[in-house]
Amino acid sequence: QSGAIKIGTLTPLTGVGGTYGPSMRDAILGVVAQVNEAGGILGRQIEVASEDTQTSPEAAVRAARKLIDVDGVSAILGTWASSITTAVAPLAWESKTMLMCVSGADSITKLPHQGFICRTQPNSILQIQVAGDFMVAEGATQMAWIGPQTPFAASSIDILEQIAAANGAGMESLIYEADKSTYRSEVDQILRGKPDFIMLGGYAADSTVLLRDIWQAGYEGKIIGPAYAVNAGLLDTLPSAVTEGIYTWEGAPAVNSAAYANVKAILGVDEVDPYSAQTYDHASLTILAMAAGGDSSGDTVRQNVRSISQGDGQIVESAVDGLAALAGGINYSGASGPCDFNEIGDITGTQFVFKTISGGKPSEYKRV
Amino acid sequence: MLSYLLATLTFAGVYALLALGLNVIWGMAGMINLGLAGFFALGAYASALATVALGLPIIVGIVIAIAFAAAAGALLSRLTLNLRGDYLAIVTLGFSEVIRLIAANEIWLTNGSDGIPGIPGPLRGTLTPLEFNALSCALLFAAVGLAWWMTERLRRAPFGRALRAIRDDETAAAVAGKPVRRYKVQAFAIGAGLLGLAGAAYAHFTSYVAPDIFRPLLTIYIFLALTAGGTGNTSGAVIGAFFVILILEGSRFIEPLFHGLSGAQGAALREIIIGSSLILIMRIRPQGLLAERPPKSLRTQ
Amino acid sequence: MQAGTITGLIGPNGAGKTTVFNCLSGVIPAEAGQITFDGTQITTWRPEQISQRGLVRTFQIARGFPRLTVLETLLLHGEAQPGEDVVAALFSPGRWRKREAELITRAEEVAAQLNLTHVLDNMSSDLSGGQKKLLEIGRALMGRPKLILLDEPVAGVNPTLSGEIAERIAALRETGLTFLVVEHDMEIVARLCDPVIVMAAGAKLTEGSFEEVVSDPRVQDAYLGQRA
Amino acid sequence: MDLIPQLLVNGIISGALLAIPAIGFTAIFAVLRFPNFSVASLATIGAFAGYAANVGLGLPAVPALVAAFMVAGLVGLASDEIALRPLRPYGALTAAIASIALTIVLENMVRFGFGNDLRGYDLPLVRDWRIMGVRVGPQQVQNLALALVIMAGVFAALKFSRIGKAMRAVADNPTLAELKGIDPVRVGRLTVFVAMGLVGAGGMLLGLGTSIDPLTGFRFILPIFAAAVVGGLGSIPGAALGAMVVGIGEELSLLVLSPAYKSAVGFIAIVLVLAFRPRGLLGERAY
Amino acid sequence: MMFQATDVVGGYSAADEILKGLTITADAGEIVAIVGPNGAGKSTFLKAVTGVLPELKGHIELYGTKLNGRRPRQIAQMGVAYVPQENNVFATMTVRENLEMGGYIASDPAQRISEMFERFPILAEKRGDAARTLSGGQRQILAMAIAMMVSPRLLLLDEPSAGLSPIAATQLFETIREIAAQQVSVLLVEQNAMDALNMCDRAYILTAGQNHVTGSGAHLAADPDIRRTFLGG
Ligand SMILES: Nc1ncnc2c1ncn2[C@@H]1O[C@H](COP(=O)(O)OP(=O)(O)OP(=O)(O)O)[C@@H](O)[C@H]1O
Ligand SMILES: Nc1ncnc2c1ncn2[C@@H]1O[C@H](COP(=O)(O)OP(=O)(O)OP(=O)(O)O)[C@@H](O)[C@H]1O
Ligand SMILES: [Mg+2]
Ligand SMILES: [Mg+2]
Repeated sequence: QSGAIKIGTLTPLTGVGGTYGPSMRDAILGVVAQVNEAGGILGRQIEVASEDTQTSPEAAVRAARKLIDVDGVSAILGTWASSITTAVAPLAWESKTMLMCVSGADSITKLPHQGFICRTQPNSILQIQVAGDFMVAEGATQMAWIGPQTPFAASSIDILEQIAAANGAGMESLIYEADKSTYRSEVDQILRGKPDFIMLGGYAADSTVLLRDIWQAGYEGKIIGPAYAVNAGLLDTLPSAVTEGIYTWEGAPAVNSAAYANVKAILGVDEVDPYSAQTYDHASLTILAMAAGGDSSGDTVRQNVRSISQGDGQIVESAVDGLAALAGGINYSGASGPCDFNEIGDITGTQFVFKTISGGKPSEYKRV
Repeated sequence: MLSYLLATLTFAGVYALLALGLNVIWGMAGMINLGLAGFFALGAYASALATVALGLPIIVGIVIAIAFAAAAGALLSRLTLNLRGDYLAIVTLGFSEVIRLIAANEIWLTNGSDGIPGIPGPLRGTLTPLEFNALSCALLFAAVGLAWWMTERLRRAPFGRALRAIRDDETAAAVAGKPVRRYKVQAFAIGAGLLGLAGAAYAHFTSYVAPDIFRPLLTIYIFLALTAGGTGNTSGAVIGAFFVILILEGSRFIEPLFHGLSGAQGAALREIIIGSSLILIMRIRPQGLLAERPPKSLRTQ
Repeated sequence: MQAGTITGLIGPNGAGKTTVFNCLSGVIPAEAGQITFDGTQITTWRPEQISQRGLVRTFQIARGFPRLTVLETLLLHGEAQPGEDVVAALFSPGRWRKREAELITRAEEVAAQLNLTHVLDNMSSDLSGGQKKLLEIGRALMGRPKLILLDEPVAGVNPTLSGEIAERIAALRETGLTFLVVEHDMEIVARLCDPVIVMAAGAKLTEGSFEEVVSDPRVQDAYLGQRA
Repeated sequence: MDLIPQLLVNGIISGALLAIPAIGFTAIFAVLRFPNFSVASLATIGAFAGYAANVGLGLPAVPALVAAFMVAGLVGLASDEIALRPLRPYGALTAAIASIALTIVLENMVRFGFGNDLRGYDLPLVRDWRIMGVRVGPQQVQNLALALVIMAGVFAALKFSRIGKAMRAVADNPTLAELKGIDPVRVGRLTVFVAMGLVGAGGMLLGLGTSIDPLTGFRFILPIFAAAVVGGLGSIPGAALGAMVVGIGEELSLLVLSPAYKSAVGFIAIVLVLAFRPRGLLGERAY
Repeated sequence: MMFQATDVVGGYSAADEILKGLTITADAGEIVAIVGPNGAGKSTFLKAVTGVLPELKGHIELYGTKLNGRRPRQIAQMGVAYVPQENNVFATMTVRENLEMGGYIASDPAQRISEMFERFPILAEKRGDAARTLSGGQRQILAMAIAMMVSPRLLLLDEPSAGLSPIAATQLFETIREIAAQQVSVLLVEQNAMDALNMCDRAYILTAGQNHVTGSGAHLAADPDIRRTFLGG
């Protein structure tokens, strides 16, 4: 085999997910550029083909077909919404292409994917469990969950209800319709239960509206939201009074790691979006797995992705470092965390980090 | 590459079915149905549930999908008989949004926003992906051919003439003795049946349905397809659908020619190309690639 | 109205003649009163039911179908076309083609009588003003109606042709058809209509033979002027 | 129920926000006789113009609003000249469909220039007032007042001014209007400019309460269209009334159904209104 | 000659030639009738004069200024008023607004509106009603009044008497004479041919887009051949 090795990015560049996709793609491009500069792998350069999911499963399937059949990519990286990952998944495993996603819906890794899917986003059950325990630990007595209908809305509510019941706290929930100009009435309704700790279940766009409405309604209790929703964009958009004291959580990015610093440099930002940290890892994992297997096929990535990311090998934090140390055995640990996968492709052993916002800036509060 | 072309042609086939369905409802009978995505969803979900949850054969699922969508179309048009033009448009648009909300929220039935994966496709798994795409493409072309034949036959018949009369002037058509209500319901049901068929075909081809698929963007593409192809012209509907797919897919290959664009810019550029090409084609051929012509009358034969 | 007559309906502009037609043909619902046609109550019927029953009308301000040709417009008004049924249209083309051929022959006859032969392939909105009025009459003639309501059939029609149309109407009356004609052309009314009803301000003013009504001074004042 | 007053207030507030772009939309329909769906992207463009004026140039809200009006008006006018006006002779639907393609183009021009990041205005935020147990936002009250003023202004202009009447004459019968010495092209341009300006200002007002991104307008095109239709297409007071119906209808829906079905209930309300008035609340009569 | 149209050729698309070389003239204050069978091209000719017809060759001039090639709006400003045969009112606007639009380029619209209300009492009665709700004849009167809102030099009337009651038609013809008396040239297309010939100074008979005969109205009305083929007896 000769010619460049092809990998594909399939992120949302337009549509609802458009806030996230561009920097997810840039993180992948950055990794590939670094590896190419260091001489590529298997004696070949790596080429990236990028397509846009348009945040539509229908468009994403067409785009994935193009990546697989025309560009001949051996891995598709960065699918975001769960419906898109699920739509693309059969194409991936049928054509033996690796698929790495940032979707959290529990159902994804239960698909019959034969190992061709792995994800860097902890599944939603785990995420909610951790956050729910945090809320109780921070003294929540009356909890509330408010968010749009998503694949993890129902399970989020279930889990919080269990946690609340186990700890003698109250719990209310409300599923709203996304893309509205205001959620005043929804906020009134959820506040009627007099919660002292609210969890947000949406993404950045609707969380912006929601937080503003909650603040205007005069709510004084605590709020927690996922870091991908309460992200730099949201904090930029809202006056700092509104976001003061809000908690965020995410699968712990290794904030002080070289990997994290590397993504910051690639993207030229101070605060890395969890999703972009994850796609940085997607690209690094793919490249290292290919190098380890000595072949550029999707099947090789599938077979080797675990051997380079877990075990007793030398800890490496970037693809370039990993390639250098490959011979002696490596354990890749990335910007989004240690990147250890179980047999169905879920990430394990994730640490979580909680932050609080003050003066419009997040700062680390606690790790679990 | 071949596999991609086959898959793309299959998608074009799905779009063509949608455009043909819309052509009956809007092109021939003049009812603006902005709820394409809703009927598409009904067909897709009906067939998916029939085959996945009930384990029925695919062909039965497809028949159920057509029947279900047609019945929904008949019912919706029955309820909106005295709405005209844009007033019907908003109701049908609302209908499709309601269908999407139901699909997302009634988890017990539709599995919610997780969607339904693993919908069987004909011989999927036994065939290689390439063979499967070839088979799907052939089957869809057969379906498109059949739908084309059927709607064209209707268009040329006095039935089609009555529909066009209703489209042009409902009162005058009624005074001419045409049972306007019955015609409208029939046309809507036939068109919706085709939309349902398209949905079922999509579900079995891609093996997955989820509420996100059925956003209004799809409806927009189909309206653009029919307008570009020629509203009221059966062949125009098919050609328009292929044309839109050509633009949607072709634009992927133009975008990389521009260097130094960010991800968002590249994607934006692609969509600008898509939108501009559609406007351009409408500017060049405002009546569509194939304009509607009255069917040749028997007199001249 | 008696079967087999040509009743004239005249009256000043705005008297309500066209409105009467609109009520009779079901285009606008009557607020009170009853309409009986051929022994049946049709007061609340829809327009298509009324015309299927045999009561057809023309429009004063011609309503063409912009994207139907003149021929198609005529064919559309032909009755008993099985191909208008969806099932027959799909599955028994032979049946409707046969009927279509008959209707085409009829349409060609009608068009010839109305001097429309050379514009049969025009879109029905691409006609001269008078041709549109003629097509209105053609539409009424294509069906097999029992009662035809004509709203100013010859306004804007060339006098020579008007005369021919009048003859044709008279001939049709002989075959048992009934007409109700609104017309401001007194020559035509005089030639054709008996009885003549005069309307003014939404009510019937008088009724009688043409000579009787035109000699009524109220009619002269309100309607005819010095021309009587 | 003590809930109802609060829901009504919330409904009026979101209705007022919808009213301004809905008036622009319906004004174009009134004169040019086609639904111009590019209002979606022009609302976005207005929001971004206001953002550029407010955050980029540091202007306060009102001048930023003027900037939103001007930029959206001019872009609306230019894009109409290039893409839509030549298509109008081929029918309302051709123009309407082209306007959808146009909205794809314009939205992506915004994306090309500004990217997908969320942005917010640099304006002070105030907590709500509580009046007799009902909560009202000062910002929202301002929007409501503004919507009312704009509505009255546009309505009066169309109804009574010479140019307003000329606009309606062109809408009614462009050939005859031209025969009477009216220039239909100029009248059309003026309409598009003012209407798209309103849409742009409306887009910025919507952005004030949310955050803006290239999809800002697209998110609201459905309720805007719905408002105009419920009120009766082409009727200015109708659009405002329709916006209220949609706004209030959606909020009151919380009494009966899960908020996840908010717009579904809104649509059922629309269907009900249209069942009794097939041409909308203040639309023309059917015959 | 104040109005002169020579060798006018034109149609609705480049392909069809409806007018095949028409020549029609009119002097100041002259009433010129144009009659002919349905579809002869009478209305098409008026559309050619007013600039509405898309395809046009030949020469049309008014007081020495060339008309063809100009927009309808400019032609109106040069003093040409026109009552079309169809779609001749603004259906959704009130009667009063219709008159205002008729006088869009008039210098004294308000005064003229009251004149019209005086002359046509039915319009005054219906001033607040939408034109769409008028009867056929009332519409026709309104269309005439719209045209009379300006003081034209050339007035084109396309079947103004169609749909009018006999008494209203008589009044209309009187009105036309009054207008002509103010040195306005009138081109009158009529199917009410006898009346038109009797009142006009000169008449043209058109067939199939061409001049058939021309002469004084009385002369043509008396010709038995013409009576039979064009005047119904
Ligand atoms: N759609 C309508 N809405 C309200 N009023 C109407 C409507 N149509 C007609 N009218 C009014 O009803 C009256 C009768 O009108 P109609 O059209 O029946 O008169 P007509 O006798 O046919 O007159 P003409 O001889 O001029 O055609 C008129 O005063 C007219 O203004
Ligand atoms: N919009 C149009 N497009 C194409 N052809 C047309 C159009 N309008 C009229 N015609 C054709 O042009 C010819 C002349 O029409 P025109 O309207 O000038 O006739 P006319 O002499 O005014 O007749 P009438 O007395 O019936 O009004 C007719 O044969 C007609 O069919
Ligand atoms: Mg009448
Ligand atoms: Mg004419």
